[in-house]
Amino acid sequence: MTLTQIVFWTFSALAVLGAAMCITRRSPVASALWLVQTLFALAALFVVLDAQFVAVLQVLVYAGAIMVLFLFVIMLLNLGRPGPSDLKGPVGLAVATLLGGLLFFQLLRGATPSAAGTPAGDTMAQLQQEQGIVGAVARPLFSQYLIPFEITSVLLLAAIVGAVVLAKRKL
Amino acid sequence: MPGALQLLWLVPALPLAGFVANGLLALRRPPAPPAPPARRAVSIIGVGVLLAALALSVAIVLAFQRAGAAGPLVFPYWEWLPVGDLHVTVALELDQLSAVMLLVVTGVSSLIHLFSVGYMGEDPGYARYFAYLNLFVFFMLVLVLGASFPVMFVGWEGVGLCSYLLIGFWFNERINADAGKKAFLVNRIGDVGFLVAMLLIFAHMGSLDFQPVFAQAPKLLAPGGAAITAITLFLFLGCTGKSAQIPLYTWLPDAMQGPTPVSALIHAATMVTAGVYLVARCNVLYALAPVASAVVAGIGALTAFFAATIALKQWDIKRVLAYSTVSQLGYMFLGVGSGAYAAGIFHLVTHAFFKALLFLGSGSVIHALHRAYHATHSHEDAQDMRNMGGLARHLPWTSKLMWVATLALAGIPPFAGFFSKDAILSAAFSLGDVHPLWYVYWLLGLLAALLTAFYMTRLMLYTFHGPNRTGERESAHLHEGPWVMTGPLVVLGALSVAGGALNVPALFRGHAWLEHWLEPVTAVATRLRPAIEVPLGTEWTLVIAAVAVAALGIFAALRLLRPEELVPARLAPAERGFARLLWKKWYVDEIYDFLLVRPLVWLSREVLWKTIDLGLIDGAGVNGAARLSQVLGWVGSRLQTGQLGFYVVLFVGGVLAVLWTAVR
Amino acid sequence: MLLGPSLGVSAVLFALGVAGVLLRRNAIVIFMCVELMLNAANLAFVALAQSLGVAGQIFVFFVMAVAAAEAAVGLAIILAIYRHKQTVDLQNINLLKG
Amino acid sequence: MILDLSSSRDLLLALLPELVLTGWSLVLLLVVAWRHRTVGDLRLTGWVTLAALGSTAAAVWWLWWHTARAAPGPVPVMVAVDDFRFVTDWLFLGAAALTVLLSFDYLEREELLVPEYHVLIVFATLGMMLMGGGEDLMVIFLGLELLSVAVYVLAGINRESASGAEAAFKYFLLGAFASGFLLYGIALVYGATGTTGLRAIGAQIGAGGGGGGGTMLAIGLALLLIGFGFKIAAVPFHTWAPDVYDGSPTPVTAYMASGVKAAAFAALFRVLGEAFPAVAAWHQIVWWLAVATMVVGNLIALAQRTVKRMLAYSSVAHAGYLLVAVAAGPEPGSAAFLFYLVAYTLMTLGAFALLAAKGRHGERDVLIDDLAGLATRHPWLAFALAVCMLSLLGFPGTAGFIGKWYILAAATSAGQGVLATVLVLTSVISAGYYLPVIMAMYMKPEPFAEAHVGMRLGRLGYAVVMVSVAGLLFFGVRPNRLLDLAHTGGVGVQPAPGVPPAAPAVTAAHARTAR
Amino acid sequence: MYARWVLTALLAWPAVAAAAILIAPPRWAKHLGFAASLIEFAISVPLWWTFVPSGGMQFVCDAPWIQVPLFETGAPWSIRYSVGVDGISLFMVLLTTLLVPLSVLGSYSYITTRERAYYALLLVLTSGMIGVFVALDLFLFYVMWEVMLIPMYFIIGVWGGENRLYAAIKFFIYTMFGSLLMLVAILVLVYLVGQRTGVFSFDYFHLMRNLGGLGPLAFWLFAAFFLAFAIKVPMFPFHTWLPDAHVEAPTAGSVILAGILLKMGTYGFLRFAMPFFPAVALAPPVATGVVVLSLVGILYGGLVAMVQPDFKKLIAYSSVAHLGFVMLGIWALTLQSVQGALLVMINHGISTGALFFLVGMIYERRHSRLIAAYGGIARVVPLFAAILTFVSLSSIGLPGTNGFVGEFLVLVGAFRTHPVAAGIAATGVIVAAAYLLWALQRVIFNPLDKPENEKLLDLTPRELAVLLPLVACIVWIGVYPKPILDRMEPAARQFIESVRPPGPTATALAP
Repeated sequence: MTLTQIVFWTFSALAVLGAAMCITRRSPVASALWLVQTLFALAALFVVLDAQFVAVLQVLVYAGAIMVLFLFVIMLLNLGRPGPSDLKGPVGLAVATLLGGLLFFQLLRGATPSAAGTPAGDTMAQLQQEQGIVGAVARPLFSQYLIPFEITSVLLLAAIVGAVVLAKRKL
Repeated sequence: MPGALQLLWLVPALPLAGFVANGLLALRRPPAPPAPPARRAVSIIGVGVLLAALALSVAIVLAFQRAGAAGPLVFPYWEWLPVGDLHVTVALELDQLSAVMLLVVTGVSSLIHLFSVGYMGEDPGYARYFAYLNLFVFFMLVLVLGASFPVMFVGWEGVGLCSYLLIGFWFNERINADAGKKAFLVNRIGDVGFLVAMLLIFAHMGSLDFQPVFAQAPKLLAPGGAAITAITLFLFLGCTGKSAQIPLYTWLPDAMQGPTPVSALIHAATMVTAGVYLVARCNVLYALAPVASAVVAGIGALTAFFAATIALKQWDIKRVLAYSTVSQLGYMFLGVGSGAYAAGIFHLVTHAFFKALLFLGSGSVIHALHRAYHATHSHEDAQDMRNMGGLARHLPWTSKLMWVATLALAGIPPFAGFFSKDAILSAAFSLGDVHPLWYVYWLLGLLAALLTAFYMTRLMLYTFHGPNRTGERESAHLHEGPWVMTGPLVVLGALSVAGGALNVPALFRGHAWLEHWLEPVTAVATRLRPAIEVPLGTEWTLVIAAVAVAALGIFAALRLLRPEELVPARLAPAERGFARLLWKKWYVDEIYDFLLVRPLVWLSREVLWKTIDLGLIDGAGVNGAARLSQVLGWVGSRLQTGQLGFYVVLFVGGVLAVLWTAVR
Repeated sequence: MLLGPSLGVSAVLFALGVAGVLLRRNAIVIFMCVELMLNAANLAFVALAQSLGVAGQIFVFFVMAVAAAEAAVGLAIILAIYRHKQTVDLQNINLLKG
Repeated sequence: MILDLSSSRDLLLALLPELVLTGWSLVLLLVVAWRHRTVGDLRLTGWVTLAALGSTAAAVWWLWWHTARAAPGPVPVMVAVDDFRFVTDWLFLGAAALTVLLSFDYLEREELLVPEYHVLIVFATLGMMLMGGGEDLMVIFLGLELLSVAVYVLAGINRESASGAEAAFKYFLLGAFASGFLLYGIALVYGATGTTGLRAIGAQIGAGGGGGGGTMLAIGLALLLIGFGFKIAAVPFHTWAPDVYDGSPTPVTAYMASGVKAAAFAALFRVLGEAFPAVAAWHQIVWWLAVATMVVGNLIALAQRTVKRMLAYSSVAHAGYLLVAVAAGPEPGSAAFLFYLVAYTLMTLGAFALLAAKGRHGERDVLIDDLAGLATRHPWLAFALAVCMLSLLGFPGTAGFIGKWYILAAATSAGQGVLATVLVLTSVISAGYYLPVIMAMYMKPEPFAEAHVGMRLGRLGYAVVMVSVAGLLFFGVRPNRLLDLAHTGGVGVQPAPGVPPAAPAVTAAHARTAR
Repeated sequence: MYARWVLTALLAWPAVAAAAILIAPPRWAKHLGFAASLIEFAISVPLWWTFVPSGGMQFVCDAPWIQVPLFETGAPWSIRYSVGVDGISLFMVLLTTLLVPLSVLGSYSYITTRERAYYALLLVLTSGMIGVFVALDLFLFYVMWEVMLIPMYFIIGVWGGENRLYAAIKFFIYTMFGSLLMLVAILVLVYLVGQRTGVFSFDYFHLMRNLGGLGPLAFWLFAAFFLAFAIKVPMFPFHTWLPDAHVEAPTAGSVILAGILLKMGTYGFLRFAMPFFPAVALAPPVATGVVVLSLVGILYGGLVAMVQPDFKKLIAYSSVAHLGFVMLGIWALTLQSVQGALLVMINHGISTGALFFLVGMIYERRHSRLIAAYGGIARVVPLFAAILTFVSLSSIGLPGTNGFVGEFLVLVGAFRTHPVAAGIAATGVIVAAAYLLWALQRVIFNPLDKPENEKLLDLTPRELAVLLPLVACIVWIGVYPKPILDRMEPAARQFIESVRPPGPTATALAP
């Protein structure tokens, strides 16, 4: 087993563990923190998978911004204190396990690499060698994918407006 | 062609015009007691058109005779149902047979119209009555003159309609309305037979006109085959309805609810004989169908006997006559069934005379009683013989004339009935050689003659002789009706006496005029089915037997019955035993009611309507589907719990289903 | 190449996210589980991008933006519902039904 | 006009409508920033919004008039330049405009002095346009998110209303959940084909000999369908729709039922038509979704007593009818879909406009029986509502009938006889809830004298209703122009990777000369 | 000129007049309605003379309507405004234009609320009905078929009796259920024919020429048409909407329902279902089934009618029986039976229409349709009683009235191909007599034992004006139906030939 593989499996395990804990912890705060672990682990996996830039973003945007927002709201709503669990009862658990399990097997059938498409051109590693880690992503982002990129900006603007409309104390 | 013949259409048209005129008068408001001028107008129109029609008929028949046409004369007027190969033309036909019927119908009708002027004079529905009566004559004339089955069927059903209307003339009495409806319905059952027979005829012979059908029948249809037998039997089903034969006779006694002149005209003299006329008209067909003929004769004989038994124990004077009519119609069928078409028609004619006379006589009696009760404000039954007795003193003319009719009916020579009845019985007997069954028919006929003599004598005894049971005060008001009523009686009496002269057989050195007159009509049938000659001695024996039987009946009645022991109807004890069985008419009405009417109504209401229609189709099917949709919708809306958690479960379930479908 | 294992892990994470949504009643935690699902998708994108080209990585970039936008609006909505109900428990949010 | 999308001028031209609308959204934001206190401010933003929508429509018209088409080239096309996009754009803009018109009085009456409302409408419309025009799964996904984010907020725009908040909440949570599936589906499709461009995917699948991608593609496609199925409220992913429609302010509901659904369908058609014509798997899925949606939607609607919820379920049912058009194949289906959507938008908006006039505070409590006797009090309103109901029912003489008929024709010509039969049978069920509305208005007496006193429709509301009814009746009798338009629009999503790019232009030009 | 525009005028005029009524003052409504319908009648009358009884469509007017650009073929689906009449539809049109003015006149005192809407709807209904009978384009036919549903729905639902809402929605959904399936069948038909010929047209004659060889699909298509028409006829067991609709509808509604709407079903069989799918229609199981259902209709309808306590319901069920004769006649497929069926259609419209008028008139006086509420009223309303009796007799097929002519022809014709069935059907006339005479007895005969009936008023001149034309028709058709028979014969012949092309099997048709 190569080092890459060791790292991959380690962080995979951490990610799955975090996810599992996230969905089973009674306290929302605990769930959030376990989710953060998963996000970090994913960032590590991204690095392993030749996506260093995305990994950085993952840490910055997800773990840094989004999850903080979550925690902030949890605190704001005063949900951090121990209270009755929001987990569903045994029936809920059974349903969740069953459906989740079935879904997993279905997805697994689809997520087989043998079915994956043939590489279109260069692999990521080659691109990064040619254009650098950031450049490999940035160049297409601002040429080929300019339109989606701009849409993203409008999307964020809309989200801001929406959040303000909903959350502002007085309009 | 002589001019009078061209006016044949006018014969039915005159009564029709009378109907229209009187009908419009009848619809004027207010209907209650018509003013004398109006009544006079109605009488003039109603009777006038009939007298004109009679005169015209006589002229036409004379012209016909003078013309000496061998075949029938057909007068087409307009195409009625020209569809493809079906050509029904509105056409009238005059031949020897219809000429006889024409005269009988217009003649008897005229007399009875005249009688009605007196009898119905004070009825608020006077105009309506004459309208109906005129309409009846119109339809009856169409029936006898029609040149094809459909045209005849118009008259056939039309007379049924008029019978319905006239039976229920006093419609505000439930029993009258019931009787009318019953008459129509039972007639309709028979009419379906007629209808189906028409369908068969058209299917087999491609035409519905009399002439082609009768001309083609011997060629197209195998004698005694299934087709001809079916046709004739279905036709006869029609006859049993119209002419009140077993099993459809039950309406006729009930029909006595109508005004008495109506009973005389429709339910004795004309309409009910339509069946006989039909069989005689279709003599070719019946001659081809021996089995059917035997059935006709058998039913006739049986009816003759059966109805006579019932007549023995009836108290209502008109009901006695009604059953007597049924019985005599049976005779006629026995005659035509035996192949003696002329004899059947002969009896039809004589019967029209004496039975009309009997009915009108009874009408005269009822009229008298009715007036008497009316004068004293009593509410007794004016038709129950137990309320009569000794009326000969008050109604001498009526009494005498009715005796004449009774003797004619009983078959006492030389009255009309003797000749016609004798001809029928000997025709039936003569066929005994072919099959012994005919002897049975003959015997039944003979027994019926015995019973006829008995019940008629009983009727006369109870009505006109012995003590009067009408009541002390009422008897003072009993007297003969006006001349318009007695006049027709006299005429009919004369005809009852002399009617036999129409067809005095060779046995009595007569010329059998009617038989010869009808020969052109019956020629083919006679050829197909030659009459069997009976030895002279046998013939005489038969005559003597018949007369003896009739005399025996009269004698027995005179000896056995005790008019002086009767008590008025309201005091009379209930009948018991066999008498009750007869009085209740063998319970046939009740049996029909129990076996047919009630089950059918029950089936329709409870099963077909409430269970199948409302319950199954509408309830379970239509509304059930609607309700099922609503219930499903309600269940579905219960699934919309508002709980997001549940929605997610549904969602994921859907996801799994979709994925499973995608990669099966 | 770790494509197969990566896709497997992403499937696990996605299923876990869905299971979490199924299992929880707290709106915020459910939303976190949704984020988990998005991340699972991201993992798949990245893993696929390794051999298929840069589009996958760019997609991840956009998904992050979407997640941020959704988080902003979503949390505002959760605040709004909390203002009305004083709870974010799904069980108690069933005014609309039927 | 052939646009070379690799040159930025042409790219800007191709994106002209979107750019115009975005620009107006910024203007609007500025206006809102300065003027957001009074009713007058609200009206101002409303008119500005209408101007924005109108000028965008004009921009679309400009492109359409010049038969703008994208030149074939190496550059992956992100936004399609074809008639399908233009027609759907008009549809979205029209729905938005009618919604805005409807909102003037409504917002004032409900005292919702939130001018951002209009901004959000504009953003949502922009998202729709991107969905209808997106040639790349990325664009479609982002458009969908833009639309969703705006509409989540619109649903809960009434902050005083608990039901509004709950509607937004449910919509958001389930919407985000569904987005996850959609995204994962995109990932798998990307994995299977190596691209996210629709035409490229189609080409890739075609090149792969049909079976290309196999399971991964199938699962990915299935997940895509689930994501879209959620947006169009296909059973069993419909559960949000009744609740959200019920809880949202009525104009927003109208907008959701018409515009949002239209956008999702447009994207679905484009995806299926351009990317997956060669994949058989979706036929069966769509078939079942259509049947389930028609049956469940109609049946549950039958059990509703309030008008709003009834209309919500009826909207689910209509999604089922549109799914029949999808099942008929993108080729005949998209034309039928375009026509039907026009009719459906008109009748839905008309019905909701009248509901908004009748109710108060979210209109959630207006029972069908509350309309009793409306015909005697307000004959014209009753007539309008009756026309809308008959059109929803698909009754001849209304555009709803022509639309339904077109779908049926598409389905039968695609050999989907059973589906057509299910459609008509469920339509019969739908008579069971549309007719009671008419019945209440015309055949029941007013429950009490003042039953309809408060009912008032502003001038602009009247305009909406009049436009709707007039459109429904006109297109019910003379649908010719609209049918042509729908047809040329439908040509846009035909699966023809091998067809030279000039071909559609010729068809469109031909169609235009025919006019 | 007349020939080209008359049908269009007949279609458009009522709609225009309806619009005029809606904006005119309410108190003019009924007079305007009557005038408009009389003008409609006047427009239609010359059809009688100008019609050439030689078969084929006449007064044809044809114009393009909708072109649907479809689909992969590129050939558009063409929908045309195409109208015309032949010997079958001519009389349906004339019957419509005759009954409508009478219905309007008969509603004068019955309708007291929302008169404008009522008369406008009645006129719109007229347009729809005419449209159904003259349409030669299946799309147009379908549109008209459904269009007349709405006015009828309103007429029942707004001006009907107590249970009107239920009856109205039942009527609507029942009809729609069948007709929508028919729509699908029409589309499939057009598509299949279009695929074969390259012309996607709803044109009747185009479809007629190019049908055939549909294989097993033909059965399902026929079934869809059959269901739509059988519901409308109505055939047992699809008849249960009828009693409710008839009973709850106002008088004019009942008259038009019975007089014209039911004929649309049988007309559909004659025009579409049978000529399109002769092989299916004449396949032994189908033909036997239809004949059996017709017989069931005749007997069952009659027996159920017999026990109805409600006069209108009785007439409604009697319609089931009468239409059974029509179906039998159509399926028997001989010249006599088909012409008989056509005549029964006309006769039923006249006689049953008159019966409904009469019941409506007495209902206006006493506000009860229950037979038990009456009795003996012939004494107080002799004119009413006379006409009721006369019309009843025509309804039970008394010779000399129109009823007999039709039924007799049906039986004669049917007997050649289905002798047993014809024999059984003949017994239907007994049942008919039973239910009508029994009802008649309980209404106008029997003792006058209800004091509230003693003051009933007899028919007014207006009511007489409504009834007398019908009475005249009853006599006329009963006595001299030749002009009608002549005009319909070529069309009937053509119908038979289109279903069963002349050949060795058609010997029964020989003139």
